[in-house]
Amino acid sequence: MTGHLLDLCVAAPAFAALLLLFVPGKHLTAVRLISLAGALVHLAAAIAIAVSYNRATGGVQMVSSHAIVPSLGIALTFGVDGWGVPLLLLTATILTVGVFASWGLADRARDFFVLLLVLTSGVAGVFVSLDLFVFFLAYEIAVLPMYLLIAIWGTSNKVAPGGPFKFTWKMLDIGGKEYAAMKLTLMLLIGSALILAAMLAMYVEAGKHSFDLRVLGTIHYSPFLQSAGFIALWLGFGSLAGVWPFHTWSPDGHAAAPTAVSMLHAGVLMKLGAFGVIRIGMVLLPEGARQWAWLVGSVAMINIVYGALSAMSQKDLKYIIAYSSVSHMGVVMLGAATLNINGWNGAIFQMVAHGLMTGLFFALVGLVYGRAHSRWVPGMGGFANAMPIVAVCFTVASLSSLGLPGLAGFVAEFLVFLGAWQAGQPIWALAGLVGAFITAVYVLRTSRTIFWGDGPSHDFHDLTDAHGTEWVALGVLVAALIVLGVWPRLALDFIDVATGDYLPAVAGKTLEALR
Amino acid sequence: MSAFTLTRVDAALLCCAAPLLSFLILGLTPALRRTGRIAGYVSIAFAGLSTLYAASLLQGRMFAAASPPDIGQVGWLYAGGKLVASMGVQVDGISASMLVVVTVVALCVQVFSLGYLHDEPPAALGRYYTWHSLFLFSMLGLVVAPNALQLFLCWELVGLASYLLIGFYFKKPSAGQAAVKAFWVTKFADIGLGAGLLVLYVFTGTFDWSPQAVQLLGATGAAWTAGLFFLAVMGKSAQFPLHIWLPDAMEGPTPVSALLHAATMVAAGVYLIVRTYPIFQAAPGVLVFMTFLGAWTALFASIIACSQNDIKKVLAYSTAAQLGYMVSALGAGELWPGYFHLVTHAAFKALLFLGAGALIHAVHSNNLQDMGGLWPKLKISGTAFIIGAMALAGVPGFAGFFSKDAILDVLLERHLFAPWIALLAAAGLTAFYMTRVVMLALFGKPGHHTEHAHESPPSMLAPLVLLAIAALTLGFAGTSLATAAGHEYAFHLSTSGLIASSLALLGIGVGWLAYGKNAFVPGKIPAFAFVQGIVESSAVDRSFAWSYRVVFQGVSGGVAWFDRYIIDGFMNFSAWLTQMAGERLRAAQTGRVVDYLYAVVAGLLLLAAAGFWR
Amino acid sequence: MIDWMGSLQILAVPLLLTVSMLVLVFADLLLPAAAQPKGNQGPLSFRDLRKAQAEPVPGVQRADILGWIALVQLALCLAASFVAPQGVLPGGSYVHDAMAVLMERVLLVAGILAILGAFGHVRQSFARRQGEFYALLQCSLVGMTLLAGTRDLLLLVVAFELMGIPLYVLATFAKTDKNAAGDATPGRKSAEAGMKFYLVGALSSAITLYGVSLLYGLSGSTHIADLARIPSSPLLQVASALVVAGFGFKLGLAPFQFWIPDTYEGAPTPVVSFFSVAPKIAGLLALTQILLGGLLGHLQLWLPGLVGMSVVTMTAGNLLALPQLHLKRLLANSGVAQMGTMLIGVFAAATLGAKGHGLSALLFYFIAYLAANTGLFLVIETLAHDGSEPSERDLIASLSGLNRRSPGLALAALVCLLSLAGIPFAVGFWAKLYVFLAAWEAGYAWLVLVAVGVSVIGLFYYLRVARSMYLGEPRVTTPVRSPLTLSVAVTACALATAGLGLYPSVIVEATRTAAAAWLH
Amino acid sequence: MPTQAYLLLSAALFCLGIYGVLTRRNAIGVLVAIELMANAVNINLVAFSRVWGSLTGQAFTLFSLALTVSEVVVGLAIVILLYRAHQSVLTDSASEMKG
Amino acid sequence: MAAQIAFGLIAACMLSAGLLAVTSKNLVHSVLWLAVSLVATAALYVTLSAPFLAAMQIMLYTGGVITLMLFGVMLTDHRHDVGVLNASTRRLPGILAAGAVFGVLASAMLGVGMPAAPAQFDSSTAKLGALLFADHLVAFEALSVLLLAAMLGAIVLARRHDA
Repeated sequence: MTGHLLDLCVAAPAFAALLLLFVPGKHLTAVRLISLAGALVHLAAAIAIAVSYNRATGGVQMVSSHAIVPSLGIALTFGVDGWGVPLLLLTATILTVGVFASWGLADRARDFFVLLLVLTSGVAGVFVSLDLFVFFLAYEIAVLPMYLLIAIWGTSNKVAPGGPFKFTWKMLDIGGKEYAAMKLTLMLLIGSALILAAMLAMYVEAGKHSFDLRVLGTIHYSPFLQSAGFIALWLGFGSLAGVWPFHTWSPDGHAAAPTAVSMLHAGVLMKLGAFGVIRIGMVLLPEGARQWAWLVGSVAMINIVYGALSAMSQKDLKYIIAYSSVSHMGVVMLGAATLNINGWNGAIFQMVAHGLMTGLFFALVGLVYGRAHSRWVPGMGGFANAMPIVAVCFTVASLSSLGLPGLAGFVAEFLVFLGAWQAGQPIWALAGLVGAFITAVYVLRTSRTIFWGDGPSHDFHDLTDAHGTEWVALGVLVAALIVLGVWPRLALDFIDVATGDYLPAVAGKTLEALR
Repeated sequence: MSAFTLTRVDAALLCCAAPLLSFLILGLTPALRRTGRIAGYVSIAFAGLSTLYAASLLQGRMFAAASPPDIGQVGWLYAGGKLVASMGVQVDGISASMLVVVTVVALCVQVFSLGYLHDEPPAALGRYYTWHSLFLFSMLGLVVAPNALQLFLCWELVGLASYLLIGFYFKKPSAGQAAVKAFWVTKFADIGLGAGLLVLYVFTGTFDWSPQAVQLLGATGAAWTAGLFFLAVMGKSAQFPLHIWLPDAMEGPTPVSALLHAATMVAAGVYLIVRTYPIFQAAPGVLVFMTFLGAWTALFASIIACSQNDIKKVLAYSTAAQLGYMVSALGAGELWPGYFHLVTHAAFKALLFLGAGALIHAVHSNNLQDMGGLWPKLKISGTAFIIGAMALAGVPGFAGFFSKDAILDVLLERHLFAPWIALLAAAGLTAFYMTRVVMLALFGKPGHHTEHAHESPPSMLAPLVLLAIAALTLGFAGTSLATAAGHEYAFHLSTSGLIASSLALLGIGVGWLAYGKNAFVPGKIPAFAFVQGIVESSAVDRSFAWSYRVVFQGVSGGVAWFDRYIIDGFMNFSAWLTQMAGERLRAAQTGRVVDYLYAVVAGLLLLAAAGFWR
Repeated sequence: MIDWMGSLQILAVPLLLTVSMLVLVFADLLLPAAAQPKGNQGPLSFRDLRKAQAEPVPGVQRADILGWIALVQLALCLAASFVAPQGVLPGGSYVHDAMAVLMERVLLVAGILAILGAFGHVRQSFARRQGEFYALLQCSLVGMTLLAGTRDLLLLVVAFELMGIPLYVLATFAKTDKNAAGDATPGRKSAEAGMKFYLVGALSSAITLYGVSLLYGLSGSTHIADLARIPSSPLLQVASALVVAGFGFKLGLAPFQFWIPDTYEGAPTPVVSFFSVAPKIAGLLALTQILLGGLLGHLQLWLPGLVGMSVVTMTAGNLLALPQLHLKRLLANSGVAQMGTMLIGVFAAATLGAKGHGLSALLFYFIAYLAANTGLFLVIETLAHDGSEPSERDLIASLSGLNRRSPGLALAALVCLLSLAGIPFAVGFWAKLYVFLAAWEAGYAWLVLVAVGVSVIGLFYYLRVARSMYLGEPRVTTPVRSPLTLSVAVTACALATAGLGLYPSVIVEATRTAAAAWLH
Repeated sequence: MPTQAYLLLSAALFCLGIYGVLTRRNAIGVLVAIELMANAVNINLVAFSRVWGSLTGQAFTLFSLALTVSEVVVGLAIVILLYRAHQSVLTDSASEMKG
Repeated sequence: MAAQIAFGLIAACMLSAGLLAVTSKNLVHSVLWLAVSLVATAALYVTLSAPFLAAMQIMLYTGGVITLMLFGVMLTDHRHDVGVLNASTRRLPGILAAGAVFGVLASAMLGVGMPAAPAQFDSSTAKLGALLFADHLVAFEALSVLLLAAMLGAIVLARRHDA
């Protein structure tokens, strides 16, 4: 019975999308309900997977396999490990919440939900696929719909021309939603090209005619491949994870994207990148990972501080959150670079925590933007009087983002910094702590500017508080953040199992020594 | 033991759980919360429950001083199946006594608030009590923390509560700024605590402060850990130069100032040192630094307090100064005096703030100039305030006298003369400025604000009375408290005690001359004016503001510019370059077939040449 | 004693095609005038055509009878390819092996798609010449099917020309344009397209022939297999350069590719959909025959030049496609880039031979390219039928808002675009991957990196087209009307692209069998 | 005669053809030049036929002749069409499509 | 010796006619010079013991191609009586390109050793026919299809009054 849970989990959104194709776009209610049903089935399957996963035995469970191209050793192999469980749950949560958050969308809603659901299937596929090739396929499926999602339903921003490359402004329509969508897609696909190259190299050198991760994981690759392949995978997946300096799609992309898309993208998709670096890059190429850990960690350090500093100077609400994502993804990558248990646990936990947190952020930004028709932070003020629930939720998200204990963000960041210090890199940990402080500076300032004070001014007429489905969306995320912050073992117990499975080989030490 | 007897761990858990429950109930039922007063009653009820449990615990410890602490904990974080961190409670003399202090003050403040905030809209009042419950829970969690990690967790949560309560009047821009400033400064300092925890874990593999852990730390580890922890203490306990948030925090309602920014939360820094004292003791360099910094803070803050016109600001600076006393004492190498001062200070400073609250309530102004001549109208509150002031000033017999005496004594004992002198000076100044406040507020010329002043309602008076009794009696309870905590303390009149008391009396006398008798105007004394001038220039505040504006915003602005126009610009440039290459290459496609034929021949030649050059 | 029957059976498909062609020509002659389209008494005015177009269901019409005959004939040939035995022709000039069979089918499918796509165009633009049109198409197919199995230089050259010459004619087939007033004028663009195509082609075929003549002179035999006997010499090097250069024209390798955009722009779209794929496939196959079947021992003579050419081709094709606003020019240049990528498969096969996947990857790429490229050109054709303004015909702008007008058509176009861009779950991705995999195995990692790198440029312009379809504002909101046959062809292409993308193993196995047969 | 002589002769003719193709502006002139190139091919084939003492080369030449002829036929038809459309047979006259 | 002289004469004739064909300013002259070159080639075939080919060369080329080309000239340019303009442009690049190709070809050709031609060479037309219709039958048939296609194509393109 559990054998097909993964299939169900991956296929449910895609199936819902398929169903939607046969529903006339003008039947909005039907479209919404089908999307919701898809999301809920997805969520239910994810919960069922979490329940049936046996933490005592660990490892990869519920494996099922169907050959796609036998002669090349490509098979649709699914299996879930301890990392997959919380990440699937995250995906399902964000999707469900995203559907709620987009409930009011009326412009080409059907197309929107189709793409959203397909994208989610891709995301889930990445988390459970045991075949490198399918992993890559699913990865692409998760990335590509983003182009249309942003380009159609996005919003354009104004970016003032300037700097030494001012002359490029005329040609590129910088700041437009199509510019953002194109930039995002191109940069991520350049990353995919690198991934593809590394993938081919590993497949060929393994010579096993198989893309099975379990098979590829047993191969001892040559030093060159370990080294170059890891760099390729790091940069390739890293471009999605917002690794500096390939993060520049992120602010523009997130700022342009519609609410649910930002939620999914920052909440889940960016995690795919980091997950890829760890699950593929590090696990398959351990020597490369050890060789380059210093670089990964140092760049992650830059990410954290640089992202936070950039966020500080932004005036556009979405840009602030987008840069904060860049900063927080740095925490994930930092955790990955530590190559120790706490660091890795923290990295995966941060994926979940940041997913929930940034999902909440973008949901709120969408709410505020939808009501205030502005994202210009300095122009806002006193919104808490009109929308107290939103204010409270925003505060919760802010606090999680700055790593306040009791919220999920703290656990993740703490574990990562602990891991960093344990890895003999106190500078990384200190940079992380400083980053958390800078985060505190800008999120609190932002939250104060928007919500506190007397107001709202007369420019904002129809500020109303969250209601109905929005309330559900916010509530779920806030609750998840708090529950995971208070009792992290809900996720950590799963994560820890998988870390224990994969890490010893990567770190080149026994689990005993790693403890 | 009957079946109904709780273990001490259970009692401690219940003690913490009561406010948590209150927080959850209020937080999750908006309907209840928005009733305001009823929400207040709920919160008070649970705080009362907490107080009972705390009292029972203290009572229990009194008779089990020698027994090891009662610890109960559950695993919270694991790595590779191994425990990394746990959560739980540790009940020993220190935590039990601190529990009582916290719960009692909190209960007093919550009751007081019912009267003080009766004009607030019900929804705001409900919110107020919700945050209060959250604070109480966090603070209790901090107090009973069995390891440094839980302490840190709760440490941050009390910071959050402080942020929320300072920003209670969130429509006031200054309140918002003060809340955010408080959070920023303490968060900055908390980098130290976070990093210190990491060091602690990396060296010892636990977050415990047990002697074994200290041994594992070694001298270096202990120095790092203690140093980093102390950074956090400087933030939370408002030590120079991170004290800047505390005066601003007075934007919160006065009861909040009493509870958080005087009696309990700010003392958390000192409490941290007390709890992790073994580590600090292993780091002598840090201890010396603490002594001097604490003394300097005490002196500095006392000087500033002399010239403040806002009654709460006077008290705020005085709080910073008193915390300086505690820090300095702990730096001297003995635990008990500092902790003792913490306990007594909690009582009399809460009393002072609540008393100040009563005064403010009466005149609807914080400004000393607006008060004056209140004594006839507010006999009870005034008495309470005066008792608090005398306790603070260190008038013999009052609580502050005993603890301050112990501190000075220990400094002298350790031959730390410079801090000792600074603290003596501060003691004199304290007496002076408290006299000033009392004279100006209670006995001065009545102003128009005072006309309609009237005595506070019983809900405000009761806490005042209770705390006044504590401020009068706590000094004498020192011995039993110390016994409960496993320390030794007996009062004896020492040299420094005598000097301090005489200085206090001198300060009172000068203050009375200046403000009671108007015998002279302190502002006209050149030395005083000079110091006042320096202080009022608020150099510390302004240098922080400057570094925020110039360094922080400047750097972040630069980074943002760099990101947008250099990094992103470069990405755009690559796209531009590619497109331009396409455009340029297009020119080769002339449309004339002859050129295409040339291309064919050229291609042929190239292919042929490729072989020749091989 | 020659086994005539056996030979005829082996040659069944080309023969049947020849017969079909003849039948078609005669049918054209003998068909009663009534069956000819209405306007056959002199030039057909475009006003009549508009009326004809306004008919509600543009389905089967009597006027299309020749087209249907041609279609049925091709279908029969396709069926014949399933029964025609494999074997070697006496003398060994033609081998009907698994690869030839596979390629025959691919080419026939290309022909069928072209005819399906051409119905409307034929009726609209050259109704009176439709017999010749289909016959020439079939002539070209005869040449292509022969090329698929030829092992003889002589036959190869003849088949190559047989494939090419009808295409010159077809490219020039649109003898009339419609001017602003709707009157017929001499077709300027088509003539220009034909002229460019022809002149470059004639020069190239002279070059090829010269090279082949040298090859013959060096080996003394026209058998491709005998080329292996030639000792290495500068003349052999020059000869192979001449041959490669000549084929470079047909394949559109840089710098022989300049005619392509101009010709595609000017030629009738259904024709372009055919000759942008089929001759390239057949040509590359023939080149592969020569290089791998004959000159494999002299790898070092031709490989470096060809590798360099493939790099230049991929780069130039992508860069040139980047600024295009004209869809056909865009696709022309993107096709150039695709050919550069396909060449990589040849290198892999050359280096690893039967041990690698090179050849089967190449075959797979052919099929993927056929489905996607034809599909896109037919979408362009569909839109041209929709009465779009002549000024914006075939421009990217004409796709604007297609998704709102005809979501199905837009989806089909999107699928094909994604396939060409090499995006997962479209067959083009598998094709690229397969080729890259083979090349990587053969040690061409750097080439793969280059190919992957420049293909990113490709994404930009493919996405621009997608953008126009999905984001642009439609000029009119009515659904696109198109002849049924055209819709069928587009649907088939899109379904194949998507379907094979989802389940590529069928084709992968087929190509592996075919490649294995060829490599022994 | 050494074989090289024939080869050089054909090469010379071939290059004359290339020269013509590259310099002629009249489409028919270009065709003329291409004929020269085709002729060079034939010379090669016949000479090699003689060298190898086999008739295959001659047979090849026949095919080559026919190919050339059919190419010219189509070519001239295209030129005529070009003339009709552009009122000129100069190759440069038809250069509307570019870029 | 006679063979050398004959070859020399024929080659000189062929090349000079070829040169004139690609340089002559009059298109008609150009075509006629081409004819001369082709006839010279036919003569060369005779010396290479390919008399049948020589005949075919004259018939197909001079009879067919040249005539066609003249027709083409006449059909396309009515403005001048006989002197059809056939200017050459960009001569220097043309010379350079052609010269380079010649250089490559010649150096390659001189660098390769070819077997000497056998003294005897039986080149009967009958054998040629047998070769054509046995070994190269498929190609021959394909050629016939090609010729048909070319014819069809030429007609369909050149025919005037149809849409």
